[in-house]
Amino acid sequence: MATMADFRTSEKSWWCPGCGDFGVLAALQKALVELATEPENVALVAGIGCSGKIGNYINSYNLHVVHGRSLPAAQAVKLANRELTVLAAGGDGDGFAIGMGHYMHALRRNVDITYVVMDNQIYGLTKGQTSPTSDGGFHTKSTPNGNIEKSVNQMQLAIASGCGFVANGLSSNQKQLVQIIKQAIQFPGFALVNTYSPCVTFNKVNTYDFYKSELVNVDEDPTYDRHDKFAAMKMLMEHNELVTGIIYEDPNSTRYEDLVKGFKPEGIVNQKWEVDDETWNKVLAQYK
Amino acid sequence: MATMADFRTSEKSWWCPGCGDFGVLAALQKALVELATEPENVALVAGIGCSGKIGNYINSYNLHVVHGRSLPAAQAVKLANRELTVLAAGGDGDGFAIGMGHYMHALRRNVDITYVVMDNQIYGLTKGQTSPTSDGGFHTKSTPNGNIEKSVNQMQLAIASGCGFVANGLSSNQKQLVQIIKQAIQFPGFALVNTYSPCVTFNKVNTYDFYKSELVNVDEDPTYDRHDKFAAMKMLMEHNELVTGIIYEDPNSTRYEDLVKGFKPEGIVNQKWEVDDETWNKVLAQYK
Amino acid sequence: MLKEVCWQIGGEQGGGLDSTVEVFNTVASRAGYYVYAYKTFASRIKGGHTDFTTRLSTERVQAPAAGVNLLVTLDQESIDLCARNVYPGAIILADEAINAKLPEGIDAKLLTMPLNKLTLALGNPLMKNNLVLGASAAFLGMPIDGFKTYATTRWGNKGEEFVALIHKSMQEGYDYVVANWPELRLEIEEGDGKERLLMIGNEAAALGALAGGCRTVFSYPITPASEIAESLVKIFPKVGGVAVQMEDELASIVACIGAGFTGARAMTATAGPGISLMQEAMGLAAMTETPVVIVDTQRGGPSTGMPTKQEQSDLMALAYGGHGDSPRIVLAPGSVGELIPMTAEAFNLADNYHCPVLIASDLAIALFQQTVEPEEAKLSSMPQINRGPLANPEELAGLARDVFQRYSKQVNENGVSARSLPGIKNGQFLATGAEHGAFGKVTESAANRVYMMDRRMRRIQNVNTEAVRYFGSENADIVVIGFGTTVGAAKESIAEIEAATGKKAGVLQIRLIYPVPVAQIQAYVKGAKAMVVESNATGQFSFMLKGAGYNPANLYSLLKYDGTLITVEEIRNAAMAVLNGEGQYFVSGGGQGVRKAADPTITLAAQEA
Amino acid sequence: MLKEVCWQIGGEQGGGLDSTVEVFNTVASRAGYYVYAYKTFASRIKGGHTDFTTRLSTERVQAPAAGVNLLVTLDQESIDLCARNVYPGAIILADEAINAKLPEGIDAKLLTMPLNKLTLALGNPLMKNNLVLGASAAFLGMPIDGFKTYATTRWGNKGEEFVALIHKSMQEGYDYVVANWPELRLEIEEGDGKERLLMIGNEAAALGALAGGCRTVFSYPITPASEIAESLVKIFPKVGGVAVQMEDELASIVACIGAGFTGARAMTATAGPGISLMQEAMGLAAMTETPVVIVDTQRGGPSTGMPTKQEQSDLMALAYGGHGDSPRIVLAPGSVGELIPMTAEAFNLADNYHCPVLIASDLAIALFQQTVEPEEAKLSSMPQINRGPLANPEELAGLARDVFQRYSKQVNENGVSARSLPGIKNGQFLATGAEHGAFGKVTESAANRVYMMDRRMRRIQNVNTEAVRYFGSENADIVVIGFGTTVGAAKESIAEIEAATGKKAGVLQIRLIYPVPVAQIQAYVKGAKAMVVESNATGQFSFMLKGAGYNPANLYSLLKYDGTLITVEEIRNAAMAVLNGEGQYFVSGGGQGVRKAADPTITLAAQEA
Ligand SMILES: Cc1ncc(C[n+]2csc(CCOP(=O)(O)OP(=O)(O)O)c2C)c(N)n1
Ligand SMILES: Cc1ncc(C[n+]2csc(CCOP(=O)(O)OP(=O)(O)O)c2C)c(N)n1
Ligand code: SF4
Ligand code: SF4
Ligand SMILES: [Mg+2]
Ligand SMILES: [Mg+2]
Repeated sequence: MATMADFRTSEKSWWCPGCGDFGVLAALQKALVELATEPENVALVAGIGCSGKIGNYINSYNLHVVHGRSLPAAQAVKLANRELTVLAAGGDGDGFAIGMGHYMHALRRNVDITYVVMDNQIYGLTKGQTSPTSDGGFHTKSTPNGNIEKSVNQMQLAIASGCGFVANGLSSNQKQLVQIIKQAIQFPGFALVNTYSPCVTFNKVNTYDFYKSELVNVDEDPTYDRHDKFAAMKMLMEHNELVTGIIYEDPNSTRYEDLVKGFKPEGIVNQKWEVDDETWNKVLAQYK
Repeated sequence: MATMADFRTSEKSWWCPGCGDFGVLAALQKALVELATEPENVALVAGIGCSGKIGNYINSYNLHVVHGRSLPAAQAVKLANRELTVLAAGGDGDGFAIGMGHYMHALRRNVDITYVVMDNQIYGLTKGQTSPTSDGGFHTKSTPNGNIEKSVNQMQLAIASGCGFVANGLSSNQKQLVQIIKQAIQFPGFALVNTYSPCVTFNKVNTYDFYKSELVNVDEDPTYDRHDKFAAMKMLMEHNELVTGIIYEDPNSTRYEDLVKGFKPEGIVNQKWEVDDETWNKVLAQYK
Repeated sequence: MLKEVCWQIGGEQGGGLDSTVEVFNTVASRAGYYVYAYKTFASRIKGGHTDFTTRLSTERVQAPAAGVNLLVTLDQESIDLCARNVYPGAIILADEAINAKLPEGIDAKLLTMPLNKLTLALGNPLMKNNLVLGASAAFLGMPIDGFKTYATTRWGNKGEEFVALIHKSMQEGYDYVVANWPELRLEIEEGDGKERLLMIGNEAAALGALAGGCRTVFSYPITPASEIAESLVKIFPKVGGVAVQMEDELASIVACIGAGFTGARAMTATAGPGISLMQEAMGLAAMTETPVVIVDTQRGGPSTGMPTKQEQSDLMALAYGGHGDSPRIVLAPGSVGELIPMTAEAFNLADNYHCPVLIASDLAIALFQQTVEPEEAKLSSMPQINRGPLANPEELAGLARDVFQRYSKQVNENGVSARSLPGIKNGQFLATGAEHGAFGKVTESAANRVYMMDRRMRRIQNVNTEAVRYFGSENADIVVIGFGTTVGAAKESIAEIEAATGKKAGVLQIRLIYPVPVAQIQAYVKGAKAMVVESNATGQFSFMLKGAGYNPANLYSLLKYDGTLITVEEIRNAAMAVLNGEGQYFVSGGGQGVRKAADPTITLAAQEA
Repeated sequence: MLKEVCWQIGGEQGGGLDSTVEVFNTVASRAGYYVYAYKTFASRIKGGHTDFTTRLSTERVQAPAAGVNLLVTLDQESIDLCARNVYPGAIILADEAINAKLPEGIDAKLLTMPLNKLTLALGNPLMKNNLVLGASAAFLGMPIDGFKTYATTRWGNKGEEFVALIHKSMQEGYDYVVANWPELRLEIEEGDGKERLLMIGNEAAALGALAGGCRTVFSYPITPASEIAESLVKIFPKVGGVAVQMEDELASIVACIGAGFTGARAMTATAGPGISLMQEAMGLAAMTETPVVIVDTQRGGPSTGMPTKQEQSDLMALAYGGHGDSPRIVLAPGSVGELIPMTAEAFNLADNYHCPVLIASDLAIALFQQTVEPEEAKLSSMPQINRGPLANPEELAGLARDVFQRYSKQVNENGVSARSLPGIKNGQFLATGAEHGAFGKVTESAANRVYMMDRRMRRIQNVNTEAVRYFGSENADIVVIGFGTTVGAAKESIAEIEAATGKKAGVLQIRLIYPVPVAQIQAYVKGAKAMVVESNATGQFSFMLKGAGYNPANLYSLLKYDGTLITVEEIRNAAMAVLNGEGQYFVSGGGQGVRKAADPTITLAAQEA
């Protein structure tokens, strides 16, 4: 069985010391170990950003795509090989600015992948511009007079789109995050794991301390029913998305893959692709 | 004052007889007349699709952009000239497939434009493929075995994104639709006017009759409070978006334009652009 | 008896003409005729003029006809628009109800038939089409039985009564013509009865994908590409594939890269606007060395352009459209039939060269039916699936992790090294669009950069494919260079050029658009005059040829960019002018014939110094 | 006394070196030196090696230095990486704490100074930088007062105490050097004290936009373009403009089209990935004849490529990247200073030619500081705002509706007709990316298509701008052709080439990349050997030149594509080789010098027949 070491690489990290992404990476590796996955059976598709560099630091099959497009690739990876544990990962800009359209459609398509967002409410790699999840009034290079746009509510959007697994973690709360990621991977369908993953270099407002004091933890609330969609939506609306834990889970999720007519359990890559004469001739017949 | 005739063009319509888009066009023209706007002060940005052809049939300044991108253009039109009545228009595919990212961001940016969607739950112009708003199980050329994706809930998404005006009309209910569009145009900020606009050629399920029998009209419900965000969300969730009327209105909306530092009431085009020496030298000073 | 006739029908769009034509073409094909069918249509669903033309012949035909023998018109607009294209003495059949008037100066017989009245009597508006089919069969001397048989199998499921009504309508149409115009016949020689296929290029591409092992398609609807995915979504349940309609083209191409990375053969199909949107991700495929196949059914550009009109103006975008230097392979079919094995081959090329392989189809190939010889569609004549350099799982299993180098310097003769696929133990690597070293990890080392850039670009200089195909006379005086739809007309023009000029002519079909096979072209053209025929405004392929070193002084050009198909006559006329030394650059179209033009290559005009 | 010195500092990224360098460069500029500054950095925020080099001179300098005189190193890695670039006998100053070792074979004096210790004593870790500045000033003979004055104005708001500490630190650094190495001096001649500007190209582009009447910017952050929007978002509140950070580049360009349609001057700024994403909409601007300005700060491609490295490989994408045939204008600046008026001019060109105007900047121009002469930045020397053909509102008011034709055949000498703007009565029209007639309404008429296509393409053949600029000897034997960052090195190479070969050399700067000014180039090159120097792997500009008809036999090429800047030495060496007849194509970089290469233009290799 694979260990943490098996999921690490020898690359020296390019992240700043203290960056939230370290914690997300560690939790992800831990979850994979605890689920007894093997590195060769994990495919991780990452976007562009500081967060997108995660593929350099995890020993798995890694695809580092262009900015904003991790989700279309990840869904296709899963369809091509259903035996893989497929993860998509990236930042708030990657996922909710340029990648927003793909996010919305992945949510409703429900291919069995897990999407781990490292939300630091800023653009890290391009050195500190306002991101779609930045708070109103936030001052950055691109909004020196304060952000005047409303921030994206990615978890409410997930619920409104019919996503069956909506969770939020905090990079520094490893225990909870590992649990969340494990359940997300096991969930049959598209699972959103948002994480608050502080950028210690450029975001001096949304810090570890900020999140620790602001986040409401539904995992610790015995009265909270994570199967109640309305309740989940209300919780997120009321707390301005500053909620952590597994916020919503649909007990009746059916994977996209299971709904494709004629689709085989082994997906695509493990099939023989040569067409037999009978099939070929049946197809040709309509052109005669 | 401009009349209906002033807003019409001599172009023969390319829409199929009976297409829902006729009704949307007529309601839009009527609303403009009733608001006493003049054709030269209206700018309409349309996407690509049957619906996107609307600009051929309305006498105003029309910009017919590439597929999915009416909203970025429309927002810019408004910023460039705040004196214009700015409309964006297009289909469900244009707005919620390829255009989804822009939709989500226009919602939260809150530039003072009105977005009229002609939702026929199908791709008309490309001859009948499943659209993001198509119902589950819907059979088309692209889903001959039935649609297996969840449909987009564009009104819930609008509310979750902080949009301050969310309404839905039916192409054949002119009276209500005219009212909705008028209020949307008067709303200070981004206003969503979704319309169900049946495609009589390719969608034999979501017909005029279907909508007439399925739609719940909140405008006729005296107990409904359109200022209650959570109620609006609940209403939409419970009725699977088959709700008509003004579903949500934020009484405290502030336009993006009003928040831009130093922005002038006349926008851009009506300014003199020559820089004076003082400003120029002040700017240059930082490079000395 | 005629070896060939051309039948045309005009009327209102969305009124069912397309299915009438489908019946006509299928019956003609089954009777053993070669069919080349094309149409005029607009970017709207119902209303507006449309016309369909079918050229049927006892020999292979692959270009628009020079004229029409039998024109069936259901409205006056169709007469106004189509009548000037008929052969002298042609028959124009019109519905009595439309009070048809023939424009002046047209040498044709205008016959009217009470189509509306007869339809009314038959009690079903759909029967008008069957009357038309019957009447057409009578004029052309095609046995009405073929039509009836087709109706029986096609609409059998709608009940005997319905089929009987169809048969009756067809017969009535047939009889009406026989009774009223017993002398007027355009009788075509009997078809050879051989079983051939009839399909559009988009269906051929789908077949090629099926044969080529493609089981994942990610695409977004667009004219004129949609039928590729629509065909595959019907075929795939038979073979366990999946065709996903994505949210846009950006998603489509990246999904293909995801599937390709995982080891599946993936394809997307689009037209110009989609190609523009895919530029960034094509670079990603090139950087990560991931196979991916893209079909571009070119249409009138730029932007939305003319979505229902023919054009070949995406070549520059296909070959060079993205930022940075990156390898691509661009193929172009010369006929519908050729597209089947070519599409299958595209997957082999992608797997062998680890870069995007694009197929430059065009609207006329994509959407217009052509006869396909059974040999062209034989499963056994399809290229065998060849996965290219792949790591050996057993070998890797025996190694430790971090030994396998995805971007190893140990490359094959094409400059490509083996890839591993997810699931293979010890094959893990990073595939990134950022510059990277042997294991795929990001590095900005200058020396590595030079190696990796050379590695990527070098591979496409040795693409092993049939880059060109030559037809016609050896040692020609003029070689017509074409690709895509123009190839058919070019081939038919050879005899005409030779007849008209007494000089020798040949056609060089370009199957590999990029990398430009300059040396191969030079070898075929030798001392001849080379005339590039293309459907675009700036002579994109000529530009590519010159950029690749071809001598501009010896390059002649015929362009057409009005949305209509290049004809045999236009190529012949341009060739004659070239051979006569009348000029170097010619254009045609827009209602005018072939005419001299300035060099279409865009450069800044010389200025005063 | 030296006319020029080169100062370099190496250390860890994100450790504040950038602000140290900013102080150094600004003080140098204020002292009246010409500055050319450049850096090595990676696509990461903190950690990893970075180095900054500043060439300061009493004469204009615009290229990387041939060596370094004073290298300050804060870690051993910097010594390892940078020491081999020093001039013989150079000074290398290292922190005592790092136990510095000089690699073998390097002729330099390694001096150590207890930077850490002194910093500790000063009680503020930021003071290390000031110690370094003081020490550097001492070695270079720059008066320490300039540094102190700067500190006073810059950090005055942080309190007197803080400023005093900075002054103290600077002085300590200075004194340490004077006390310990009284003899070691690299004294540079005194600066002329003239007030000049120092800025990066992105700031220059922002200034140009301001002067050019641009008041709307829609963009998305990307290296190395972000500073353009970041500068304007700070400037705009002063003039009532708006800079919106959009959700992506697709939105950015379409927003610019929306603003342009409305009559505002709009700009977006991006790098390669964004350019790829903007291809579709550039066609929309061309079709609708809407002005729009796009700045591309080229970086290493394709895909994510090398985001922090120099390259000039987007030319093909900029000129030809979209589907279909469409007009564009591509400009390239030769220096930071030139970018100010060029950006302003871009808006005039866009308004006059009604098509996208692109500026091909590159990473080194975009991000590296250069001295700008006050004359280059004088408001009065900026191009006057010229709105191009606009409908007259009074005239239109007097007409009825449906009279004004936006796409009228009444065009000016450039082939452009007047546009109306929203708000103007009777000027209403449809601007669509679909083919359209005079009023903008959609039509698929063949004759109209030909007219409209010709109309659009023709305009760019007469772009009225200074397409090329020539420097150096008349009747040169070799003309070095360059654009962007390479122009600086090329210009400095003239004297070296002439000195080394005794032949005459000139530089032809290409300011208009597309449409390719072939005739102008030919007129300047005459019988000389033309050597194109470009930072890409396939010789994109050479390809464009050849495609546009330039004789390939007379075209020589020097390419560099390892991410580093082309140097004077490389150009000189390649020019010598060309003049010696040693070859036609050369590459450099990747740790190797100039070497012969095969023709970089991608073509299919000749195959057996
Ligand atoms: C098409 C494109 N546009 C822009 C960029 C530049 N870019 C790189 S990362 C990034 C955003 C980073 O923010 P986020 O996704 O939040 O990641 P973080 O660095 O904060 O982890 C941007 C805009 C790009 N690489 N590609
Ligand atoms: C980039 C791009 N992709 C695809 C298309 C093809 N296309 C034209 S309209 C359309 C969708 C039409 O559906 P919708 O937006 O719902 O409009 P409707 O026709 O139903 O009114 C598509 C996919 C295009 N024009 N551009
Ligand atoms: S800049 Fe921010 S997000 Fe990026 S590595 Fe540093 S701390 Fe993390
Ligand atoms: S196809 Fe449908 S949406 Fe398009 S015009 Fe016809 S009815 Fe309307
Ligand atoms: Mg972020
Ligand atoms: Mg629709």
